[in-house]
Amino acid sequence: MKSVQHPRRLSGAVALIGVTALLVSGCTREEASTPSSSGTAEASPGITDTTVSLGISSPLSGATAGPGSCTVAGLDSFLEAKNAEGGFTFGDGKTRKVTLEYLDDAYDPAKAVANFRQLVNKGIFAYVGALGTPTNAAVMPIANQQEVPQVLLTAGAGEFSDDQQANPWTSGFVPTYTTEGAAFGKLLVDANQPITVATLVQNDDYGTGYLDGFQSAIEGSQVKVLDSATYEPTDTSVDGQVTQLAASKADVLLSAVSVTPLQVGVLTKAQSLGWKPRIFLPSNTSTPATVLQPGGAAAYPDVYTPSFAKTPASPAFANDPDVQAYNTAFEQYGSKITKTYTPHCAWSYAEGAVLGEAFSTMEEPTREAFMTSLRSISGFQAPLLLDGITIDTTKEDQAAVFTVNLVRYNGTGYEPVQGY
Amino acid sequence: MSYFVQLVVDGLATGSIYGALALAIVLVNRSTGMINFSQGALAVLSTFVAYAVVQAGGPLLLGLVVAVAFGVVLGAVLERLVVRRFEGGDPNTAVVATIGLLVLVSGIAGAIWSYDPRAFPSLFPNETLALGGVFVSVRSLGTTAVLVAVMVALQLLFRATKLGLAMRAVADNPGSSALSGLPVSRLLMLGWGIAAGLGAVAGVLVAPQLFISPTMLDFTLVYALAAAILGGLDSPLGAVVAGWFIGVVENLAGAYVDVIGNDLKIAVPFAAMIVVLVLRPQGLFGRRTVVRV
Amino acid sequence: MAGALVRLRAARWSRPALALVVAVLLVLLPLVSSPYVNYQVTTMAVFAVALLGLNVVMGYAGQVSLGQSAFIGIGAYVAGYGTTHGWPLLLTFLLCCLLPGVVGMLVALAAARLRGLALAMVTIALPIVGTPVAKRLSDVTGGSQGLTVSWLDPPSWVALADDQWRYYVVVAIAAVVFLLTRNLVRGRVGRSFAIVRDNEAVALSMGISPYRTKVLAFTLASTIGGASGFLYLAVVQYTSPETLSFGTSINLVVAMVIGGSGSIAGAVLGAVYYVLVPVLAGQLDASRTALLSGAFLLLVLFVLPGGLVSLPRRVQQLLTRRRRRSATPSDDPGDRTGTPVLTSDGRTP
Amino acid sequence: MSLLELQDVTASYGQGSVLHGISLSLAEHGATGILGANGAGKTTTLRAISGTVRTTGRILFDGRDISGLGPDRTARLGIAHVPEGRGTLPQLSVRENLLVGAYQRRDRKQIATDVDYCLDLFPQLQQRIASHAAALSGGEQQMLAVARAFMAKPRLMLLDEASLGLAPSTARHVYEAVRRLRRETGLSMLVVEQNAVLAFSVVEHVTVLETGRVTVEGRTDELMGMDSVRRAYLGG
Repeated sequence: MKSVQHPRRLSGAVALIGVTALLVSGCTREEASTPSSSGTAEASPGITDTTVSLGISSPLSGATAGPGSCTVAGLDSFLEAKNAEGGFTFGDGKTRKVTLEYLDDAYDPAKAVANFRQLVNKGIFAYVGALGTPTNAAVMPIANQQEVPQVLLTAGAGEFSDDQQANPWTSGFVPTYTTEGAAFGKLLVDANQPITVATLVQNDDYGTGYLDGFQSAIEGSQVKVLDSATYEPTDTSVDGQVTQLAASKADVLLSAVSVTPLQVGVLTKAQSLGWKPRIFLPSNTSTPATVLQPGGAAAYPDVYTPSFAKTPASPAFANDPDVQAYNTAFEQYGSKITKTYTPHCAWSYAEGAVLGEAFSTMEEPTREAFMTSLRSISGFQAPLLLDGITIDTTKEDQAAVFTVNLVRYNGTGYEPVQGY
Repeated sequence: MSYFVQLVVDGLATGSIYGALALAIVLVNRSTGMINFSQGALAVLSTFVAYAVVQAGGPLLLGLVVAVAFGVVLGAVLERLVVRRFEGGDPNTAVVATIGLLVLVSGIAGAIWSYDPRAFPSLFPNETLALGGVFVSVRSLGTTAVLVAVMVALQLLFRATKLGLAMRAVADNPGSSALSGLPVSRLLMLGWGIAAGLGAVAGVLVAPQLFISPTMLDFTLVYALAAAILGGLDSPLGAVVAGWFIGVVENLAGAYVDVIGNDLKIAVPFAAMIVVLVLRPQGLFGRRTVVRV
Repeated sequence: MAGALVRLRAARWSRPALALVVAVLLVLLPLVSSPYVNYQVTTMAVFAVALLGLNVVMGYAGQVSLGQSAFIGIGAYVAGYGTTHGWPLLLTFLLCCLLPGVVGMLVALAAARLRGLALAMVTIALPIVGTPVAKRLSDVTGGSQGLTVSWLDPPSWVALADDQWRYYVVVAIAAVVFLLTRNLVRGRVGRSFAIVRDNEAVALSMGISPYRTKVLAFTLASTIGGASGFLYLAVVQYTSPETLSFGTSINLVVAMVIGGSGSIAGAVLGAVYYVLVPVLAGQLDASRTALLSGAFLLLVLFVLPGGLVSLPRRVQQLLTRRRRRSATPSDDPGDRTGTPVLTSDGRTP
Repeated sequence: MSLLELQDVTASYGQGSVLHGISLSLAEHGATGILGANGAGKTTTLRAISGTVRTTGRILFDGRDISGLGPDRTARLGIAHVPEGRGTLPQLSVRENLLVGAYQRRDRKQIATDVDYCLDLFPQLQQRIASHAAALSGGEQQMLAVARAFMAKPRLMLLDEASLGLAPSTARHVYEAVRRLRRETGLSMLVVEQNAVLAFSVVEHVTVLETGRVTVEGRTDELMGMDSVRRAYLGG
């Protein structure tokens, strides 16, 4: 191996070039703001009389790129379809078209922060729908300090929704993991009989949130957790954990696994060991076509999952007008960003409608007005949400969607359940 | 007892996955003297080709054959067009070039097929055998059987054929090998080609369990590298045995040692690897090299 | 020949002037540029320090390390813990360097006898094992949700915005680390690194212990890595187990080689690459970033196998080649025996 | 017709030329030594012939112009280059090194016979037959390099500084074996050697190079009579 000899004067030249390049590309110190020509209040950055610009940073490459791409593709589908119809009607009587700037953070918090700052520098009005707990957690303090809306996040960690006093510029969209876990707990407690449970959860906020919700719901009841195991999202297989849990012979397996192949592995492995408990699956890995059928879920007595959105591919919804509109819009716009489906595609599509609802009551082109409108939606029936699930953003400690329906797998799709 | 055996069997099945990719790493190392970080990405791209064949209505076996052929050509072409530029230079640059290939090839697969994992058909029936209270899936048995067959074939290739000897010679010292009339550049292309073809076999074998996605083997690659190095980089047998060792040890530690638990079980094979390497730098099955100065 | 001499003399004359210009530019930059540009330049300073550390062990001492992200992570966690517990800033910084340094030294004591890939695997174990350990120690690290801090706000006596103040603090610390490291690698220690890298037998014959030299290189690298962890927290204001993931380590190795291995300027260029390429790829097509950055990486390596730092030399080489058509890729003339061992900056020891 | 003929050959590494128009010829079964100071171009001459350095001019081997062919092609034509600094494959065993040497041959039985011949030529290798080449001593490595070159059944062997770094007795031992090899097989050789006494033990012709040019050439006994040559290369 030979070393390369470098003239020392290079270091200076190099730094000079770098700095000059930045200066040329950089901006002046004045805050970039796009003033609106009219209006009583001074307009916030990113909004004019005819346009409003939104930004999102999600993982678009790497292991979480599947769901990450969907958070962009679904949202973009809704927004572009609406733009094609003419745009969004705002509370101040103007009609604006929405542009969505999206960037890839590869699930890296430092990149997410850089992306957020880049988007703000470009003059976005609000930061919406981003996926990922660590990435959004890193952005949250900056967004709140700069008073940029960081809203309707596709992240179920409680910290984005628990305390709107502390983080007034941040809000979650999807139900928190705790909400989902608690729904399962409640189902078992309501059965009013001794039930044993084994849990397999992801070793992070997702898993602990799920477990916390479940455990606080079953506290003091006849429901007992016999054994628990965790896994890392990077694991190749969870067979060992399933074997360990199967030894408990519990009645119910709560499998809070967010990785599709691993969830299929759980379903395949448990039955191959002759263990056929009732199965609880989280909402993000319970799609019949990609998880249940490959996993042979029909072998289990019951498979439950919390649900709040329609599955567009499900035959049960083939004639649903919302689903048809979604399919058309996704075909036209979203499919440029991703070709695979995760529930996040449907969720972020619905999230677009929630944004539209907030815009419709926003009387001034300011971020403050936007937050006020966004925080006062209640009883809104967003497209693709299941019947009975409505958006309510008025609760100070909840995500925009905070109820879930438990549904049961019937061999082809899901049907509502009454009890355990 | 059957619980213990079950954990061991599960560990062996997972270890076979590590071993499959480790074999490809060993093959490239033995035939070109390099470490190829893009090994997993090349395997994934080839597996996607098999996937495309199946999607188009072809049988999986045809898909496998097409994927292997694609892999061989892809490996050879990349060696000729990309890697050749970095051979004989700074080894770190060569390794970084293979990282560049990893990123690029994953990106291409992502652009064509997107990132969410898709189900992939298995060559073996989706059944489970019960052997005295221990359950083994036919798929794992099949995977392991193919793996062992490939391992034996590689061992024979390197130990008992002229081609294998020539590939090892080129990996050892290309300049000196040329002086004996070895067609060095063709052998290097062939080494990459065979390794990528083998990667395609590994990909098709493990895709039913891991689901196919551009990042399918990203984390497996770390285990596979560990297995390859623990086994002693130049030994196909070592790579497979080390893969099994890692799979089993991980499972047992996760299940029996509470302090370790499922989150830290990954530390156990790595700790074992460090101990082994410190005591035996050439790995479990590697041949000892004494360098005289 | 004469031309080269003139150039050399001019270079000698212009170096202090150039350094002065750069320094002035770096001081003035944050006053005129946007918070975003300041943030990005500050981030470059953070990763320049991380790459500098990696360069010490890989570029100068020739030992593969895939564990650098672990030291950034430890440094960032120590900084986070110190800040949330109200430790004095200086003490926090010193501990940020010390703790990763000790960890690095312990690992090196066990692993420095290994070479090449075996060494790579031992070092990759650090981020691989470090990630779950960081999650496990959630009382200190905040678990998988990470640690959010709010610190290094400008003191009341300076009329600077957050981004400007952090820029100055980070760039100043980075500059000091660079100066210290530069003096180190150009001195006796650097020469022993180069000798060990090029030929351990020669090192032994000169009374230099390759083992101790490698341990020293690893310790230095992890100490500098820890310092960059401190700076990382200052800039990002957040850290989580993702910071020390092995993907970060791999990306750092890539950036180091792209910048120019065994070169101080290379560390800076590598950091510029590390920060700017994702931005560029995002501008071109955010849903194809992997494809674009992979292609870009290979392109740069193809044109400049010696890294970005070799650009001027490469241009010169191409020009000469055009002039003399008979030139062939350089190779050592075999008739000469006993080539002298060169230090990293081209002088014989 | 001569086996090898160099006509006005030049060679260069990147910037500077090392050979400035060398011409020499070697008869079938002949052996020529190349003498000269450090940097005179001795090694480069051998490299030019085996194709490991780029050249101009004509290099005729057995009447065929081989200039521009790479080392693997010239090797297949029957030129075996034993490079300076022991051309072994360190990670391969002694036996494997010998078999790699015989890579282009198809005559299996004869290969086995030739391996035995090599081991008879260099009995030390017999005991180390399964060891990695890297584990051999310097002398053993040099012997292995010569043996490996011979395994190709070449028509011409290029031997470069075979005594370099060896103890005098070991070097003599290597050259005794080379002489025996020549005697018993009639192999043609070009020998580059600092130690002219050793070279003279094998060759019958000598070419002296100075800074990339041929200055003196002739039969060994003629050159022995020349004072300048004796002073420069034979120590008086």
